Amino acid sequence: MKKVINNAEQVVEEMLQGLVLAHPQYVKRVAGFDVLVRTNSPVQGKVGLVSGGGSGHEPSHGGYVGRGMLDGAVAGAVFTSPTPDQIYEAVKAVDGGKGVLLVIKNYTGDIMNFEMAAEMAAVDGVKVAKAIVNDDVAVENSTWTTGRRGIAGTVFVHKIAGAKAEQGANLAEVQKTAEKVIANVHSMGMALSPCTVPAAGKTSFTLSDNEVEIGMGIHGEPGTHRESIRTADEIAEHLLNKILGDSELKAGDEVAVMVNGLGGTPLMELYIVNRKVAAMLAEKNIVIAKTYVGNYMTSLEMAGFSITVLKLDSELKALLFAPADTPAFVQF
Amino acid sequence: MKKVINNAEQVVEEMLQGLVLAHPQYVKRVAGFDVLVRTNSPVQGKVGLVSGGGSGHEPSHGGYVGRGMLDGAVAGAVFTSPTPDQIYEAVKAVDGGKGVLLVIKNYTGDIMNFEMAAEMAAVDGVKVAKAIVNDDVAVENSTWTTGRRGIAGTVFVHKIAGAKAEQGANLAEVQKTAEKVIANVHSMGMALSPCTVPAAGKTSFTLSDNEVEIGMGIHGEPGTHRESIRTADEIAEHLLNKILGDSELKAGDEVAVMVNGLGGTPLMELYIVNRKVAAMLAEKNIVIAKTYVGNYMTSLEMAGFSITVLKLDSELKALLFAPADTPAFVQF
Amino acid sequence: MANAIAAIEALADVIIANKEKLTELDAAIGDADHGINMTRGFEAVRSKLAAVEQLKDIGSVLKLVGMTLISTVGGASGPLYGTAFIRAAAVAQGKTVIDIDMAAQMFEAAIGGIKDRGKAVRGEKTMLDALEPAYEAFTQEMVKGESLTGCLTLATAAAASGVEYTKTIIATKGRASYLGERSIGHQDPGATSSYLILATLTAFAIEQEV
Amino acid sequence: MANAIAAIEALADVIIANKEKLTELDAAIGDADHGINMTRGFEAVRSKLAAVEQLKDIGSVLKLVGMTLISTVGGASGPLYGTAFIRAAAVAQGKTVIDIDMAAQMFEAAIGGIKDRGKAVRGEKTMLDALEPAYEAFTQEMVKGESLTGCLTLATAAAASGVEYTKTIIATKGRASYLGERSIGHQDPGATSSYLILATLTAFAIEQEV
Ligand SMILES: Nc1ncnc2c1ncn2[C@@H]1O[C@H](COP(=O)(O)OP(=O)(O)O)[C@@H](O)[C@H]1O
Ligand SMILES: Nc1ncnc2c1ncn2[C@@H]1O[C@H](COP(=O)(O)OP(=O)(O)O)[C@@H](O)[C@H]1O
Ligand SMILES: [Mg+2]
Ligand SMILES: [Mg+2]
Ligand SMILES: [Mg+2]
Ligand SMILES: [Mg+2]
Repeated sequence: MKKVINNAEQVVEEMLQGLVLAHPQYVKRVAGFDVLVRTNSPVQGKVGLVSGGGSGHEPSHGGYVGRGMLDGAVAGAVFTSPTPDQIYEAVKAVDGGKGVLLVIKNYTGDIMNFEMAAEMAAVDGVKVAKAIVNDDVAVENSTWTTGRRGIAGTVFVHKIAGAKAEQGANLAEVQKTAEKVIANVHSMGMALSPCTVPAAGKTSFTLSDNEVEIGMGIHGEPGTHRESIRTADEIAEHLLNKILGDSELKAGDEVAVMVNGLGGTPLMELYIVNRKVAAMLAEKNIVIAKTYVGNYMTSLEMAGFSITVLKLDSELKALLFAPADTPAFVQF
Repeated sequence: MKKVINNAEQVVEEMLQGLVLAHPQYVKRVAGFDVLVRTNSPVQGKVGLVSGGGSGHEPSHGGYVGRGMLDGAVAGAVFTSPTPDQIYEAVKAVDGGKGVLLVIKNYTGDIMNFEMAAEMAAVDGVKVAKAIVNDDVAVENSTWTTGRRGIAGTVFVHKIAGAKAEQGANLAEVQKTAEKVIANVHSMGMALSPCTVPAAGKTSFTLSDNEVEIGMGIHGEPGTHRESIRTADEIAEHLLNKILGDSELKAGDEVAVMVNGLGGTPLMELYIVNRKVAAMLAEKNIVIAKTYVGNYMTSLEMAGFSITVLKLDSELKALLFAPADTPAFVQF
Repeated sequence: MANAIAAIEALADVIIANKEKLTELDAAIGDADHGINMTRGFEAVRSKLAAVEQLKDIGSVLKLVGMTLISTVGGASGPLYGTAFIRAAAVAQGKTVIDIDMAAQMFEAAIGGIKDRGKAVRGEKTMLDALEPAYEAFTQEMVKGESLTGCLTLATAAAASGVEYTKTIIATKGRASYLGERSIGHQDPGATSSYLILATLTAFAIEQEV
Repeated sequence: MANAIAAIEALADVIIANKEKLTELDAAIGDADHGINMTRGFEAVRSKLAAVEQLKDIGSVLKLVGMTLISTVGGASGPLYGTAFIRAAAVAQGKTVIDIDMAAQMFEAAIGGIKDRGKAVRGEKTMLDALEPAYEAFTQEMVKGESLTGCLTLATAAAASGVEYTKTIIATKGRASYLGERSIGHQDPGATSSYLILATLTAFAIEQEV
């Protein structure tokens, strides 16, 4: 393991310190907790948005705290859901009287910990609602499984529900908007190489020199299968076809696209992927309203990427285009 | 070599296509050339800013084309300076009558190619000025060498000279501002792992499991020396001390900081580095006016980072804080 | 309380000693952190117990363990084990010794907590596949009149078989469920930590007897 | 013109055949692209020459080569070799055969172009360390009355020694200069490509003679 760190046990703490030192205009720390909130939290009269999860997905989630997106982000240990007490502190710190929406990625651990926090906050009289993101089409959705995982599509939930909250909508409305995003967002990823959780000191899996993992999760969880590496166009086509097969997109629909790097992939490769994605969507007469290419939901230094397609209606589109000002997501 | 590409010979072409498809609101292609310019180029009555260099440094340089930064970016082959004809096309495409500033990183090849382009443009009667960035303190500056390399500090030149041009300054003024940035910006980097130029198919150097390269250039050029990996704090201290030794910073001075990832480094690690950088500057009573943490000037998938410190005066500070709206650099 | 605390310390020792093993099991079908998570939790438990002046009953000890696990482990196992200890604590409230009936009640309450929280049933490749057969073995022996240590010994054996059984089934809960068929052949990390906990408590009880 | 074109084609063959080798030399002290750059350039030259209908003189051929290298090679070597060919083209304008005097003038002009553009002098670990001794050997033999092929042969030998010499010196120009002392022991890629060009032209001239 070769990493620029001081101590594997301290990576989250030191990262949070470094983040606050870098962006004091955006975020402050809730003292004693691994929680970042907007400098002006709680914003009175606005629904608060709290998200979080294991660390290692930077800029998710602390990078999205700011105007037009999140009010608070909770950082768990690397790839491990944060604990209820931490989430509870975030909820209390951002509640401006209109309640708090928890944006949760659909993992057993995340759900249990966020639910326990919600129960704790409810005891204090804070209105709490939940939105569970499950955009990863790699995992089959069946009543017999935990359901689909939440991956990069979560960023669209933050953006759009965040914009809704910023407009002064109430908790139910913000939740409804988040759920509309969730119903319309689909993603799938792949990996070229694993990553190393600092505390583990070694990679959780290995891939041979010409092997890739299709359907890779963002915590090093294995995907649907391994195969020999193919061209960027073939891989993009495979992922996008899976996504399109699961969404009900038709000619004339408008979408937002995200080509998300997992941390170790050069931007050059992400743009090469985007070229194919744009071409395939154009061929189907699906209109791309906006494209994001970059590292939005990462897996430490893993090489690989995911594609996310969000079907837009006029409400979602307007909210997606609304301004946002956070450390990692700025938009006029 | 495991990469998400179609064809090693086509990576620049396909990347440019993917970039334009992703950001049509910001950039358009100069037909037939590897040149991206603002959609509204040439901006009449504004000095044009053109930069460029080898590809593989994304989001440099195409990602910085937009309001408040560059007017045009020229993409060479990976890690290879673009050719004069390409640069010449960029100059012609962005000249709005007030002349064009070329922002050049100090490499023999870049300088020669940009100079030839400047000569060609001068024949056409376009006023062209140059600013040569040489921020890398790893390389000793002596009359017997090519001089210092241009690395991540270049982004500050784009930002600040870009803001100056946006304000309507004339060519000499924009050049003077760029040169002021150059005189006040210092950087140094290190690498944990090499990268692979697609056309080469293999890494240009290797590092053993616990070895790092200090003073690494952004094209895989060797740095000052190799050593066993140390803690993030120790590495950051070494680089920052070199930088501080070369700049004339004193207590009370204001600076901008950039902790730049080389492409394969998790954001988590960059923030851990920033924590140390901020602490060291605070200890010396040097005031950090603004910090940027992320992948600004990369070397494909290389793991490693650089630190850049820019000494600000009131002019540079105001220009740094001015809004910018480009694919990879957005600031209110 | 010395006994209860010593038992928890024994648990902590075993979990921490098995950090690598549990993490490796999780690497195969999850996200390679189960041992790390549990170790973080039990290290916190260890220092909390050392710091707390006087715990007046077994309930207080177990509640402290549960709260500490909840606030330090994270992931799926944190809320699950945390809830289990807190439910067991409720049974042991005010108690300073554990008899066999109470042990059975605590065991049942703990499993109930895991099921309430995780909404899993046996056969889904989770800790329940170790714990439920263990509980059944325990009560089966108990009605036959076995001693506490005897019941625990057979419960531990059943948990061990349960762990083996997890190798043969598809995961349908937790992170391993994303793997579908590919989860077959791999042993569940949570079932393994459950077995370790039970085995340690059993060994501890036997030691106390002699 | 067939001859001039055939000579350029021979150059292209050799450069392309040495792509890996030149790139490896550049990996040690530069950015691992010299062979890639030169190959990209000479592949373009090859297809340009094939496409152009009728080039009326040697000057036109060399100008096309120079322009093509400038617009396709990039890096340091593109402007340098490009300028060299364009300067040589100026000497050969309107000419359809090359005599020894013209060859010397072309050689001198080419080196002059490289020096104007790159502002390097001999001893800085660049292509000049192959080309300048080669030019000196050429003129030295020429005044002695040697034939063109004789002069070229000795020039090539001098270039080869020049390449060897680059191993012993510190680079002070180009990307290798960042290395300082660490550049010692490594052979300069640009000097190597210069040697290859010269050696190929020499072999070509000898072949024409027989
Ligand atoms: N719904 C559930 N009910 C019971 N146990 C579960 C459930 N989900 C997961 N587990 C257990 O948790 C273990 C994984 O714990 P851990 O790795 O610490 O958390 P995470 O999966 O969040 O990384 C699994 O091996 C499994 O035994
Ligand atoms: N100023 C200069 N004058 C003459 N030759 C030079 C100069 N700078 C570099 N070179 C030559 O160029 C070669 C490198 O070419 P190449 O690798 O294609 O370009 P780059 O260094 O831009 O990657 C060096 O080996 C050296 O011989
Ligand atoms: Mg986990
Ligand atoms: Mg180069
Ligand atoms: Mg796990
Ligand atoms: Mg080179």
